[in-house]
Amino acid sequence: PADTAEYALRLGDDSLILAQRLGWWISRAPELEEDIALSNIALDLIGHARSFLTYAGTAWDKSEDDLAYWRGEGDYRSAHIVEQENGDFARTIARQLVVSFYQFELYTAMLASKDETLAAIAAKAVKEVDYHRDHSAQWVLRLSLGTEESRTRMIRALELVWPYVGELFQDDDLVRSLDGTAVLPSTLRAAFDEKIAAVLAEAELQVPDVQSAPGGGRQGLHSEYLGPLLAEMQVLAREHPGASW
Amino acid sequence: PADTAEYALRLGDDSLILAQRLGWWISRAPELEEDIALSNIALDLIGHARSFLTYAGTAWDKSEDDLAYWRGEGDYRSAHIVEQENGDFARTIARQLVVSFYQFELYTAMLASKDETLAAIAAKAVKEVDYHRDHSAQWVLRLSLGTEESRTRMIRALELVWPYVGELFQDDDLVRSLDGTAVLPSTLRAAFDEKIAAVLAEAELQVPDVQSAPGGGRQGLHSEYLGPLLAEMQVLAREHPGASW
Amino acid sequence: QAGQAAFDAIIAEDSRIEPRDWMPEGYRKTLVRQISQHAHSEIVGMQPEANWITRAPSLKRKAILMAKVQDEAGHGLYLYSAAETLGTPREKMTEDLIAGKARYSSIFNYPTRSWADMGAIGWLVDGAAICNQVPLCRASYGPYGRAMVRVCKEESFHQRQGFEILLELANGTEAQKQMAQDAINRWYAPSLMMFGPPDDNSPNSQQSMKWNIKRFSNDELRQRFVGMIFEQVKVLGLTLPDDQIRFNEETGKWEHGPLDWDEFKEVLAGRGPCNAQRLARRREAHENGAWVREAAAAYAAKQARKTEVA
Amino acid sequence: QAGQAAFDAIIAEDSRIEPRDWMPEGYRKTLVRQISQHAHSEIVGMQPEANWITRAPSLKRKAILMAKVQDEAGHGLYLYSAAETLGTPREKMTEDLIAGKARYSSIFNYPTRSWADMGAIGWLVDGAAICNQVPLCRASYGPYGRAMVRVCKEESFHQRQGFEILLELANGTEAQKQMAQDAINRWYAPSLMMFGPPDDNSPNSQQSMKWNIKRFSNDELRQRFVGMIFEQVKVLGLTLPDDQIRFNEETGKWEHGPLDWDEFKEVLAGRGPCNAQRLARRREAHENGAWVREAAAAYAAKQARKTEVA
Repeated sequence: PADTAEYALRLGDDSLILAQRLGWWISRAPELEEDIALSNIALDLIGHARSFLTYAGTAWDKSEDDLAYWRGEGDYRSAHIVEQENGDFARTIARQLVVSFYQFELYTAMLASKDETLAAIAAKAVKEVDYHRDHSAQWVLRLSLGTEESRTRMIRALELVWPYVGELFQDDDLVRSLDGTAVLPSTLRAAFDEKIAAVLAEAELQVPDVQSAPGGGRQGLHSEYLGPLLAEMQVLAREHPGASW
Repeated sequence: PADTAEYALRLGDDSLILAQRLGWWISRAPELEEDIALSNIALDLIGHARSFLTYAGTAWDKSEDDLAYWRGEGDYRSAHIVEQENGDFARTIARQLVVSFYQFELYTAMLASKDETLAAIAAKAVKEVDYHRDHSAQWVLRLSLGTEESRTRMIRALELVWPYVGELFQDDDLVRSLDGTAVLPSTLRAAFDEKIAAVLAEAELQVPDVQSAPGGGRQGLHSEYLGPLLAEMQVLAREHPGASW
Repeated sequence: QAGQAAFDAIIAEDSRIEPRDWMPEGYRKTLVRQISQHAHSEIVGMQPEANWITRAPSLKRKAILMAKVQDEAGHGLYLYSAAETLGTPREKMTEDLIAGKARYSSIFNYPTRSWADMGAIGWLVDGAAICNQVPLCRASYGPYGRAMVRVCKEESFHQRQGFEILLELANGTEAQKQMAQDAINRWYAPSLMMFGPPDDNSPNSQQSMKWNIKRFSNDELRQRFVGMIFEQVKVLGLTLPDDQIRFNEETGKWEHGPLDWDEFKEVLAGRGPCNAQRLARRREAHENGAWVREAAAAYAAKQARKTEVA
Repeated sequence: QAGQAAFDAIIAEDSRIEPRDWMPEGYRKTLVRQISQHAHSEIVGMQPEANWITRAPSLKRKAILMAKVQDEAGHGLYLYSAAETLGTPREKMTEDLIAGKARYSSIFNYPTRSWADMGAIGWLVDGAAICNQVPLCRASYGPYGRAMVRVCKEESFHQRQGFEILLELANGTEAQKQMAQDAINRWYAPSLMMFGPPDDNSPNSQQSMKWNIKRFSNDELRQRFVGMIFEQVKVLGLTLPDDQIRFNEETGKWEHGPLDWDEFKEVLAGRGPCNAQRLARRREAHENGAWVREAAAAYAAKQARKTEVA
């Protein structure tokens, strides 16, 4: 039904927008191994996005591409954190740390969804996201314990990303109404906090002491970064309405 | 006639694309005075672009906005140098140095155009571009003779920009056919070289020893940077066909 | 002492204090805080509008928007200069801003979601600013008052341009009209809150009024503003998201619906939609520009040495 | 001496030289130059395609394109490893590339002007690469031959995907069809020139063939390629921009029209449309990543010390 589709949109949009951000790094990473690692993650995320959007589209008779290319900013349901700019490598890693630890808890919980499609997508995604967790955690260690410069950058990066963590764990009427189908974001917070705390402790870092931004992405209220991102992502498809590729 | 309009498009597109690039700096400049200076220059350039595009449009019954927002990449006539990314402040200044010294010679010569509209636009533009010359030359001095870091950056910036200088001075059939109306770009090169040499000499810099790129912008063959720039510039206008603003 | 007496006399005759005049420490501090906060607001306030420069939907609007954001940089400059006459260097004020120690107007912590926001900001935010600032042209501190004269002149120009943007949208396609109404819905309440907390909850206002810095209370200004936009929105054929606005014949004042001061406090406390982003961007621009400012300073020093030698 | 004799024997029986075997200095140098040039080509070759990742017109195509560019990074890695077995560290090769001292395939100095270029590059550029590289799977130097086996397998996958992109466009709207034809028109001649100068003007080829590195001459490979694409373009319902392609029954070879070798030389000399851009981007990525690589190295060293102590 449409409610489940709306929920699937949120999941798909997070992955799609983050993949779009990560795509920029390919050919620009600090070393070849990272060109490969970041494109791997981006590819996994595109895969998840396609599954979720395809599923969402069944409710409205729309294809994954209809949803990806023909929705305006206000119809996107991504969280602000995935919309954030890449910044330097540390900032990309900080963003990745948050999102992959969040998604790991999310998909783990979703394995028990009574919606079989969601559970099946989660089953595949959770394994991949587990690797993403490892990738970002390893880099947090390297950067925070590497050189003085990298540590300074890592600390700064976490501060810049942290205001957007809270939104990921906000419940609303939609998820509450999808009892047993959707995962209540608030229920993931404790496990997220605990595991993140462990990574940060090993990296000799503190959880950043910064204020939260209120979010709003799930209701179509986005950061100022999403508009230009969509302009670039959708430009070619929109120049050729009805074309197939 | 259409030939003169086509020529005016080239002039307008150079200014428009460069203004679009400079617009990014507003609110991000190294100091408030530069937010103001760079937006001044961008405003002048938008003004020139509007005059040239309005004039060009009379040949095809199109408005300045029809031309700015509804032409695709292949119909743009800008030179590659104005399409180049902003990079750091030094690179923006290096690009500005080249374009403003080129435009100064161009508009000076255009004062004698037998096309009265072009001559009139040039008469206004040349005074403003003279200020742009001064602004960029002053910064080249400050950066090259300032600190070691700024000098290194300035040298690198000039190297990055210089491959795109040659295209500005290429003649082609269109300008040759517009005898007395258009300015033959090749005739401007000597004066450009001489004045640039003087600036660089005062800055204790060499003319960069780098290879030229072949250009092609006047024929609609653009750098890889133009597509994404237009995607962002045109996105809103294209979402509302026929709307007025 | 003599300084205090002279100061009091100037205030009493509603005349102007100049930089070299003696002034109480509290007066100086209040002014530095207020003027630098105003300057910071201009600077941070460039960001929400700069967000649409690259996407402005016509060349004319692009030029107008660039010019407007440029004016804000200019206002920032005058105001920093005015504050500097009180002994605090611009660099110090900038560093306080970057470090998150200084305030700027909370309104700029909201995002600009659509092009119509360029209109709503001009009409409502600049409109509210003008209501606030026109009386400041008569502020007792000379450099501040004079800076405000110039600022106000440009702001009223901006307000008209903002109104024009909305008027064009309101008379445009259905989508444009909706865009305009949506922007007004979002900016209405925050613009009313720009006048600060209700009078019964605004502890510093009294002293500022005694010093002839502030001339009207927060609520007085807010009411005046509501009356103004209530009339203007009719011209647009749009509505304000507040069905309790009315002119109270008895009190002779405009009234409006309740405002969500809890949200205001959230934003003020740093938890608005764009607080983190605005500060990060300002800090990034400042840090990325450090090498440029250093180069300019080094060059100027070398030139000065040359001139000395010659 | 014994080493030379053993080397000659291995070459004579068309068997493989391995890293620890003795080899002539010229052989080693030729291989390092060729392999590192090939590795650089993979790395620089990521850029023209990466240009369309953010704008890919469907999610499926976006994923395929990302995976392809990723494969190229992978190829670069195997090839650098193969070259490292000859005693030149990857860092040195990278630095030569960044400094503009090392070559990469000239084809990547052309811009990707439209989405159809993703098809044309796959079909023509990867197609030409495969023709060049399949014989290299039998190259006398073991690590190189083995790396090429893996590379070729993935390349033929890429070529098929490129062809599919063009097929989809060729069967699409008029605008898509034109886009595809335009891309073929632009990439045809440069892809033919990927095989290198005509045989009568290719001085190093002879020695490489004696060493069993190269197996066929430039012209032989080019002719084979032309024959291949001449047949394939018919499936697309598009044309090659060369009306002189024909199979010569007498010689048993494919023929094609003249190529503009002057343009080729211009690009080779650094005056192609994107030479400056490609190198600048690679250098920028390398320099911007320096602090990350340093951090990783410092961290690894600390970890190693910890392990020692424990």
